[in-house]
Amino acid sequence: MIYEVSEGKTSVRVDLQQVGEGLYDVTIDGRTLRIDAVRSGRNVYSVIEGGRQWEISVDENGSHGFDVLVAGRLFHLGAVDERRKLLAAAGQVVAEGKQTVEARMPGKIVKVSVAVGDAVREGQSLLVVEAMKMENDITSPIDGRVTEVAAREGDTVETGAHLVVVDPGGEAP
Amino acid sequence: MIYEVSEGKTSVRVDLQQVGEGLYDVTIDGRTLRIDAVRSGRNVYSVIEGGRQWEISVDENGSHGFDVLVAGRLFHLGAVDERRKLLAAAGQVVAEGKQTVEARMPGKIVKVSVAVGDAVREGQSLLVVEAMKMENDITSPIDGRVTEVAAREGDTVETGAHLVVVDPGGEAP
Amino acid sequence: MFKKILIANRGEIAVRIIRACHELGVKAAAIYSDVDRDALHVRYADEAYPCGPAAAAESYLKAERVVEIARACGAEAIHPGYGFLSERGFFPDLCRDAGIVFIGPSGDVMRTMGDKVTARQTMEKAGVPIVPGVTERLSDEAAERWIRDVGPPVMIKASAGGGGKGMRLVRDVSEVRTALARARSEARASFGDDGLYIEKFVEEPRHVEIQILADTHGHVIHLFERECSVQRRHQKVIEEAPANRMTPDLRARMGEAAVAAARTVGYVGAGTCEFLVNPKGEFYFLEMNTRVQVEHAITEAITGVDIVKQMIKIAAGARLELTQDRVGINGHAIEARIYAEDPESNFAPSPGEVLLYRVPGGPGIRVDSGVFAGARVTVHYDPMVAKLVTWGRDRPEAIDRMRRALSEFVVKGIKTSIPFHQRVMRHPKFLEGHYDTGFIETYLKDREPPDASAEEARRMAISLTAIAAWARDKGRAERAAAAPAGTGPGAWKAFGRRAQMRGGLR
Amino acid sequence: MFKKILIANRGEIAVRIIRACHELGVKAAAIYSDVDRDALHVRYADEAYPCGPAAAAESYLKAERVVEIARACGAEAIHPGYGFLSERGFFPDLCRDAGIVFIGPSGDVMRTMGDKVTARQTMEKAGVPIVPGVTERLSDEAAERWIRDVGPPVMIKASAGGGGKGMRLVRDVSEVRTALARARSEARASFGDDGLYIEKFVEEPRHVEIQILADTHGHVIHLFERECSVQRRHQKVIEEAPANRMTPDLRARMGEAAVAAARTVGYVGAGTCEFLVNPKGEFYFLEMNTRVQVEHAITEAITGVDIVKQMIKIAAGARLELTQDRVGINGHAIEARIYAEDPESNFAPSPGEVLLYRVPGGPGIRVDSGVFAGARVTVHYDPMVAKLVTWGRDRPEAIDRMRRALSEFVVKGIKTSIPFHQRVMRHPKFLEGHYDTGFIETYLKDREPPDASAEEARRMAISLTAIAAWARDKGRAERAAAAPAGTGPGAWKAFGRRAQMRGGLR
Repeated sequence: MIYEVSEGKTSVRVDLQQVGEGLYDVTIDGRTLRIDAVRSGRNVYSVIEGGRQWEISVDENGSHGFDVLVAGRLFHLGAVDERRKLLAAAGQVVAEGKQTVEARMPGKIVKVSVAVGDAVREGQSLLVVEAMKMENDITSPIDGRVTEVAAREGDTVETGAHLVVVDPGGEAP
Repeated sequence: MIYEVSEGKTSVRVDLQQVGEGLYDVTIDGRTLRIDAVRSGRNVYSVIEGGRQWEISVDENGSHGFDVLVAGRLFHLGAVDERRKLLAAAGQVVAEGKQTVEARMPGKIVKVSVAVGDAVREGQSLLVVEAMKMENDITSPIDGRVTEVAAREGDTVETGAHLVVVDPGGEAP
Repeated sequence: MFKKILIANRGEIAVRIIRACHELGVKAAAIYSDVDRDALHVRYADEAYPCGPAAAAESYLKAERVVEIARACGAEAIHPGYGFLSERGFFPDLCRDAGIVFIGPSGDVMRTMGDKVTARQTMEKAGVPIVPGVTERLSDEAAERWIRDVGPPVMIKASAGGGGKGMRLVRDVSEVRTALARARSEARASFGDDGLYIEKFVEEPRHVEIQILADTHGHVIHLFERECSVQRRHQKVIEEAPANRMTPDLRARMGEAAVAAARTVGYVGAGTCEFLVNPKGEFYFLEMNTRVQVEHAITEAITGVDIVKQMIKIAAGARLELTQDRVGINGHAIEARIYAEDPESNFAPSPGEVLLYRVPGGPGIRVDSGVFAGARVTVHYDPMVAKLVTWGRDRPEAIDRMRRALSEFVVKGIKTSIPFHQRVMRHPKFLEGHYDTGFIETYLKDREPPDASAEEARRMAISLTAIAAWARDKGRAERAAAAPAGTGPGAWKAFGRRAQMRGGLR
Repeated sequence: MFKKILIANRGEIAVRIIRACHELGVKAAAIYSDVDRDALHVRYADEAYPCGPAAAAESYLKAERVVEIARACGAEAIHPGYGFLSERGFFPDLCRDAGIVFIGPSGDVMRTMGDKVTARQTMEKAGVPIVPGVTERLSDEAAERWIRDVGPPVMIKASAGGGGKGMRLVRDVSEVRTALARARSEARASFGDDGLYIEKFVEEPRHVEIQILADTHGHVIHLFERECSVQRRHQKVIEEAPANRMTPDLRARMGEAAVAAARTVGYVGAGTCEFLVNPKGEFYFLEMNTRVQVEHAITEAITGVDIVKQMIKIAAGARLELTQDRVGINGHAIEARIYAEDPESNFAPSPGEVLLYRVPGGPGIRVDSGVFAGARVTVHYDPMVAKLVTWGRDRPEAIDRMRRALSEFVVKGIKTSIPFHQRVMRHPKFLEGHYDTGFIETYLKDREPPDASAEEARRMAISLTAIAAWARDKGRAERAAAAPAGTGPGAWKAFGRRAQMRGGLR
């Protein structure tokens, strides 16, 4: 089984072979690891590789994403098997085009700082969401122009709610 | 719903009415308690009755048995609804007749002290099972005569394995 | 001693107070909002009463209702914990009028200390050093003028504030207007009062606070200091006791100042005087917290004194059995606040169900949890889910234990700040103990530079991602395959059909 | 300091040692039998290696294999924990020959102290008081003769024994024969050696032991005493430090005796001298445990000394940084051993999967767990799943905290001794601190007399039983009802049939 595992923009080809109960040969850039991975409780694996033992927590995050916690370090990785690559590629195109800014958490919109047509810079505040008694700035992921504002002040929004769309097409001032 | 809840030889009639989500009216000897019982995790209930809060652990034990831990006190209770009472009654008869001594834990039989035909007294050692490096005496629940010995020294037995049958019929010496 | 105490709070501090009650043989009555019926503080309580809907303003902040519940269940005293009603001056009055003991100082003391402006004036009179600033409530114009005069950096604060809400640091005059606006809106949102005041900002400041205990018989002692300089957005994240770079002389002078402050206002109960200390060892009064602090546990660790039990005994009228010369510092303690938030995405709150919860153990470890496996973390309340405190014979041992304990701590279902704390415990500046309140902003803004061990970790992360993806896809495939097969409901149908066929053959 | 240590053990003590390694920055290598691949000590280790099948004799007791694993993975030292190979004299020799440091005393010391008979003789020479008895190995006949001469009560013990295995109390001459037979069979089973010896039984004895530390430079200190008089079948169940009814004078004399014992045999590492103390305050040497004790944690709690880290530092050749006058007793600590056993059915082992595991927290609590939610407790090893230690400024506070902590401790899936400990913490004799090793047999044999609170508890238990039975029956009914309904696989079939029908209509 071949998986394309990606971190941000970089990605690596991983060849995975199950060779026994909870036993895998994992090949990354031509180097093969024999991995003994047992999972108990909720996706907290005990992993033994070449004698070394790691306790590794793996959480699915979205359709192809995984949050992996290893030795106090958190990695956000994506994995698609080769048959799914085209799909993923398509996803990429979208990701590089218009950016739909979504709510990262449920909360109340206390301020909307932009309107349709506004030019915005990456990192510029688009709106402020209050959750858990804290005001959280939601910023623009890219330079561009606001093409849609779905959020209104006072709205209560759930995680994943579409708030603002920014189009890199319109050049920033 | 009427349940017959028993502790040892005594038992009490319990009238149970669900009056809401996790809310019950429980009537015992004519006294009715309004019980708010929420269960999270594995059968550890948070129970509120008349303002008092109890954390109560309930484990099924056999077909009609429950082990209930309340405020550091462990109760072994049985519950059958009235339709099942006849069944239970039948069970009672057996329970008061021949006693089948079963293994309380998995282990190895290191000694069998009785043979078929032996007269035994309540509490007398029938055999010794070793588990977790400890020798555990298995004693007779009643006075009577041994009518069957299923266990042999050296055997490894699982929980619930039949070991010895003692019949109260044969009068003790 | 009281027979029953009502705890007007939730989460880990409610659990903490229930524990104190149980150790004193006092019944603990909890209150719970609609979303907290199954919360840990309810499960640990002897009694529990509903107090309203999820929104705090409709439940935990409804003072009259809380007092009424206490009266109705026969509680002789109320412990407010921290946050919620704990520093509302009218609440102790309300309790007194209902004939219920409020575990804490009087309403008057709260009003004096609760309003930062009055507090500064009072401390000034008591001879406690304070930071230069404008004490009267200001219009935006007046504020801007003052800032132009004394010159930045200055700190804008909410008069009714606390816990960093409504606080803004202004390093350039151009930021003043927006800073004032945001500060006022936050102040209004958090305290229903948009009064602001302004102070000169102390450079390289360290946050050092003194814990005090005062009984109703005029005895006041201090339990030494805590350093709380590791802050994010003026929220304490990591605290330690004793403080770094502390001298016996400075400790004595700060202790005396805190005791003087308490005496001046006739303080009763446990309280904390917060100071800023600059590199020269000069200290300035910041504010007094007239309640138990989140970080009280590190003082308990180095003194052996149970502060919450002391609060209850004091409220019951007992004399302090402790004297200043009978308390001492034993070893070093560090607290890491575990928040339900995602350190990777700007510490955004991360509510959800706690699916797995494995706390660290062994020597020198204390965990105060507000959750358990199966508990829900909601967006309605403070995102702190646990406090992890480690103790050691010295600071290095306390840090070794913190690093060790964080690696054992497993929380699944919600994201937590555990990885952030692990990073702090690796940071040379923290290990040196040489840092100020700018620590996080200065050193932890950027991603950590990759090192060898990070690369090994990455390789394992990539491998496990492939394995997890494979397991998931395999699972899906098997479920799909299983569907047609003759198991469960399917089998019933199959049996039905066979029965019909047999019928047909008759 | 070592770079890597192999831990030749499992369960909570392996976890304890791993924690010490991590705090010292030393890599910890674990070994695991076939049934322990997913055990907690593996999950906490930096490295883990299989050591054989489930049976200890085939895995954790295979000395040569353990040493070979250590050599192969480059471990410079081996920590044996307690039990298993920890007191086998040949094991330190084996390590030495393989060029690996054994963390503990030499094989010779173990042989001297390990054989109770030789140990008694050695102590007698060192001037340490011992219990009258026969030191040479005895035939059944000789043993019976001696017992008839000195008269019962006498205690029969296994020469190679420990932890109460093979021990029998004889109060009447008629019991001698059976007692000897059972003792020999247990001794053979547990130690592969049926050598026995006999001692006069000390009336109203209290078990008090002294913890000592000895470095490789001739420095020997003691860390005061522990009382372990709460025993069942000569197995310690609850321990506390300091001991009850202890005087500074007695403490000093027992401490000196223990240090003398250690010096006499040239002891190195952490060790414990066990004594019996009678009501007159006379004490008799019992045995010396040449390893870390299960109950070492209560000494850590009152002294602040990390005994396991000290063992490692000593083995690495470090000088003790501690001196007798720099260690002191701070407060009081109690340990409750949580066993996987059913207190209601004669403490029968209760193996199984741990379904839920919620440990207590808050001030003065330490938990050393060997399990976690999802772990399996097997019949192959010691049934202890956790140690709960509480600390207080005095004994009453430690007891209050123990009672409080036990009420918070939730373990589901296996039965545990928690309810038993709760009963002990309610017992007036224990609260007085006036008890001896006969405590359990004397006071806890019979069921507890019912009281008012027990009646309330019973009413709730009955109610919840009805509710649980109802929920179970309801669940069954619903599952039965659900079966025919067209969901999941059923729906697929339905869809299939519709498709066919449409086809037929074309």
